[in-house]
Amino acid sequence: MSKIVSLKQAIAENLRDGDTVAMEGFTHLIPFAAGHEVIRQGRKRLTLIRMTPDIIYDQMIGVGCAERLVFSWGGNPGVGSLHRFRDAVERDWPVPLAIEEHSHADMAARYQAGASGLPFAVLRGYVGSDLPANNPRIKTVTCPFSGEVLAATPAINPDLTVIHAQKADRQGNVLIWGIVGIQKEAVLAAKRAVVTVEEIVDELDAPVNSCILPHWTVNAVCHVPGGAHPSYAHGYYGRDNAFCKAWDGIARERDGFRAWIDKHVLGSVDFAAFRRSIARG
Amino acid sequence: MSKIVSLKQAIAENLRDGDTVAMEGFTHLIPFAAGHEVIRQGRKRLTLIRMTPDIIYDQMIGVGCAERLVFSWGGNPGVGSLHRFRDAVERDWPVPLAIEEHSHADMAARYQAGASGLPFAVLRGYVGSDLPANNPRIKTVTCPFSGEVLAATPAINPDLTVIHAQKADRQGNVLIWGIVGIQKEAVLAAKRAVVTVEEIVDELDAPVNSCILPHWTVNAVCHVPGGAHPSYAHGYYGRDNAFCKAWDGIARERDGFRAWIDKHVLGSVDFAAFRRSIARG
Amino acid sequence: MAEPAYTPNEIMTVAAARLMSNATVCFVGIGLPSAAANLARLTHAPDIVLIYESGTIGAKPEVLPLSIGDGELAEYADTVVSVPEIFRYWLQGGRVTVGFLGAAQIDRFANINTTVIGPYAKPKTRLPGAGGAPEIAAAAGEVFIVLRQNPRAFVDKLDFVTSAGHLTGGDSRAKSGARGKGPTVVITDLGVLKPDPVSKELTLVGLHPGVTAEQAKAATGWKLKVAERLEITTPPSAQELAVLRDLHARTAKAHGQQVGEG
Amino acid sequence: MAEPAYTPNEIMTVAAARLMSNATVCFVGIGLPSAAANLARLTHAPDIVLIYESGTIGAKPEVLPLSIGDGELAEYADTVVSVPEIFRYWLQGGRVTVGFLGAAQIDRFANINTTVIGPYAKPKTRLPGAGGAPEIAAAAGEVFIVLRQNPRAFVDKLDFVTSAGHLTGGDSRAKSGARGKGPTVVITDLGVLKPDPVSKELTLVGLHPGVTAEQAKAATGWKLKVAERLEITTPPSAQELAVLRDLHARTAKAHGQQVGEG
Repeated sequence: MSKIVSLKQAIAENLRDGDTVAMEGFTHLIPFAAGHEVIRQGRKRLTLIRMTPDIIYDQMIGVGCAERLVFSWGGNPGVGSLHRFRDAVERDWPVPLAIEEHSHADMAARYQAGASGLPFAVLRGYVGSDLPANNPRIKTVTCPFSGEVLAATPAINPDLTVIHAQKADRQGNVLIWGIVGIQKEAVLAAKRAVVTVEEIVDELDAPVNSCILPHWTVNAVCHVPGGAHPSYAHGYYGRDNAFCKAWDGIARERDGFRAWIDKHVLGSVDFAAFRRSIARG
Repeated sequence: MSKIVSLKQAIAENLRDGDTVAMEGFTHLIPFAAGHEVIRQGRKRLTLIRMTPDIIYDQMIGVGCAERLVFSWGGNPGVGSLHRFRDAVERDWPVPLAIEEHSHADMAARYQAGASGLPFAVLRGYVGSDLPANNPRIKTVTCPFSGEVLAATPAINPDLTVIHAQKADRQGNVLIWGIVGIQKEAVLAAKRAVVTVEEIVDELDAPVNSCILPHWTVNAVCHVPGGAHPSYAHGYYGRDNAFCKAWDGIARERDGFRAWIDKHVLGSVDFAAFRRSIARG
Repeated sequence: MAEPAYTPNEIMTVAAARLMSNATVCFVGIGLPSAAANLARLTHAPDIVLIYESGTIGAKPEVLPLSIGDGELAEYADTVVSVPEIFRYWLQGGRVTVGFLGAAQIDRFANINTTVIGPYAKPKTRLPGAGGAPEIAAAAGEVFIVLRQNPRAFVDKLDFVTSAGHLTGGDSRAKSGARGKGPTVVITDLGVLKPDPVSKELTLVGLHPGVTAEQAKAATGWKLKVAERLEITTPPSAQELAVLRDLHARTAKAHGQQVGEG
Repeated sequence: MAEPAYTPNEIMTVAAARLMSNATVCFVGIGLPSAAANLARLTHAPDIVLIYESGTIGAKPEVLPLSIGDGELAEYADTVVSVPEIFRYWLQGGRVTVGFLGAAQIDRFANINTTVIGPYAKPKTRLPGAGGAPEIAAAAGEVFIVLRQNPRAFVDKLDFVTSAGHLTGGDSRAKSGARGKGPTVVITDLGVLKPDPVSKELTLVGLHPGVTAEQAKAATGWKLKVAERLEITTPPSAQELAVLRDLHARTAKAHGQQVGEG
């Protein structure tokens, strides 16, 4: 009963229409391959959670996978806006996208609360900000010792978290290093977890205090080399800035976007085929 | 203006009578040398904080350094009771010792809150326990979303935290590995921090996601090889179980304890001299 | 083959070890629980995940740790995290299937005292205190308790409730906000006790070979309920005993010297 | 030696960099703040500690990161921690002396909007959102803001307050529960603004060489207060310009290709 399965199987078994799903990665190790598989399997009405939604969420929103986005910063880092995200928010295309908006510190605290089995997180947050007035999920709590009033927000416990990592061993133990972001918390907060990895090895050879997700915390591990492209995998490959810049043009108009998705994502059987498809242009 | 100073100077400059001090270490890397220096400098009326007070706190309590102990488990691990601690609690010798008692999960959460700039910590704690009824610093807080009632306890922010670590570089950046315990949080929660280390090196050669305390988070770094003896330093030396067992006899009677302290601790100019003194017997 | 001879401690440890499976994620207390959990790992449950509160996850000690933070635990662990993380993400986060505890005193509802004998403000005997136990008892999927049975340990009324078992019995635990099932079994040197399904009062359900129900009653500070059918523990196998004695021998040898070196 | 020629962006970056010292622990926003903070590190403040919200502490990037989580930041950092830790222990914990932010819009009290243009429920333009800014603005010892000055950015009324500056001025920030001093200086491509000590309204206190107060007023969407004495920015030195241009050249070269490889 190996945990190591195909990405197709992992998504089919762990994600249903209407689920709440976090596909996390903080610039580093973004699970692009998994996002494409979600698009290919045609999931709908998802609530997408991510601190920093970028190109892969732009794609999923653009094809209509999502009805809601929970986030704290949305953009194409270093490039500009996410056109599909803006089109959904500003003009309801292809379907309306409700948004629930927090700050980074809050989202991080919410994942921590979720991983910690707590119903809410406490932070010194949002002082003077208009965000709480526009988000009923930002409340306050009073310190029973000092009387200070602090921000309180509900724990995040996704139905599914998907991340990309560098290595797993054959049992399915996962090692992440470099910018580890919020991935460990996102996995531990989730009901189910799928991890794509650059390589599967006999021994992780991890330093003693590394960021490890033991096999019994994840439901499926999928071997998808390059699965974070166009983001990067520390120790494996750098970010494809050219693609990130090109995305701005691809996503700007609805027709061009749809044609690109049809040709490269839906027209490819898996991520390796997608990579060959975009290489051909 | 080097941070690297003698332990004598570090304690003299950073600890005053009446201070609240945490000397942390979770079996591993217990700052014994620093505790002896506090005894030698004759500090009084301290509030001692530690999750797992053991032999070094037994010594500090036995000589009358402390008026209060904040803790969650007190004992000589694998050996038995702390006789000086019990004598102080049960019979007020040499001075009365007030105790403030929590659980490990709570103490860890309190240090985290302290390091996080929060006034209190929230945990699912103490269900059905008599501890809250005996400790006014354990209260409750209600989740503003679910209505659940959870335990709330005040942040710990010691005047001084002292830890022992494996390595520092010449700037005073500190690296800890193995069982890292609560040391990072204890340092970051404190107003001032002193770190004793096994060695001072040109380069830390730390893995990217190591437990590091940057030099600007500590006030003094002291080179004290063997400074965790009789506890252990992963990668350097093992625990001296013979000493831990012998302590039970040394500490059992007041006179024997005092004679031992006078001869070996007060009779030694520093920890290296102490080590030679106990080796002579 | 003749049955091997064994001590009461040995059969207690073996019986406790047998409760563990390869799917168990066990938050291990030091002492008897640690011996039993490691015996399970070295016999029928090689894939058991042992978590110690010092932050070691998937610990595989060669010898039994003398303390909860021995270097031995870190050396062969799958990963070592900080103490706040072990309590937040792993225990409170609901990842632990079995909390394995010892106790100084226990009552008929499997509540545990590790704090004081006598009044809290002026104790007759000051015990080590709570450690991780209150939250292990509340958050683990279920709790196994192992301790020697005698009237000083099995008391009619605890001087102090450190960690919740079934509180005042019946549905009192379910109503308390504790998430796990609480203590489901108590293993002693005499036999096995389990909470009654309804009243939650500990009931003698098993005896080790050669022990009588009368002996168990005499070792209990309250009027011990006894099940109609008492299961007799299968004696330790030669292999179980050999592995356990080997483990203890290695441990004694190692702890005579320094331990923990990395 | 003739004064070197420089662009408005360059003098803005140089002027911002000069605010940093070797004792600064700077929580760095991406873009202009990152360029200025790294220029400081590569010139007069080699020991400055740069923290990026991706978890990199003591980052020493060879080229400017395109994003807040470039591998470049991790590669030469003193340590890399998780995102929750960077916000909890390092920012909220009060370890950051300077929060260095950009902005889409700013008002006279240095409040910042990075959320929407137009109504929140039906925005004309959806901006990226808050990111780390609300808590950086509240928790850092003080806040430096760098952005280009024009009437679309310097507005009379923000469509949305994402991150607090001096709120409604006067003592409103002090009463708000924010712990840091808030914005103490705004550097633009035209000059330097600081909050009035009492009213907290941003006041033009400095101009870059060749820029007039009238130009600054015209670039501001409210009636800009101007200090009696205006300091003229010392032009960028040849060394400052050389280092900055080198940095930008290295960055452009690197980002034309893949970045982040470890």
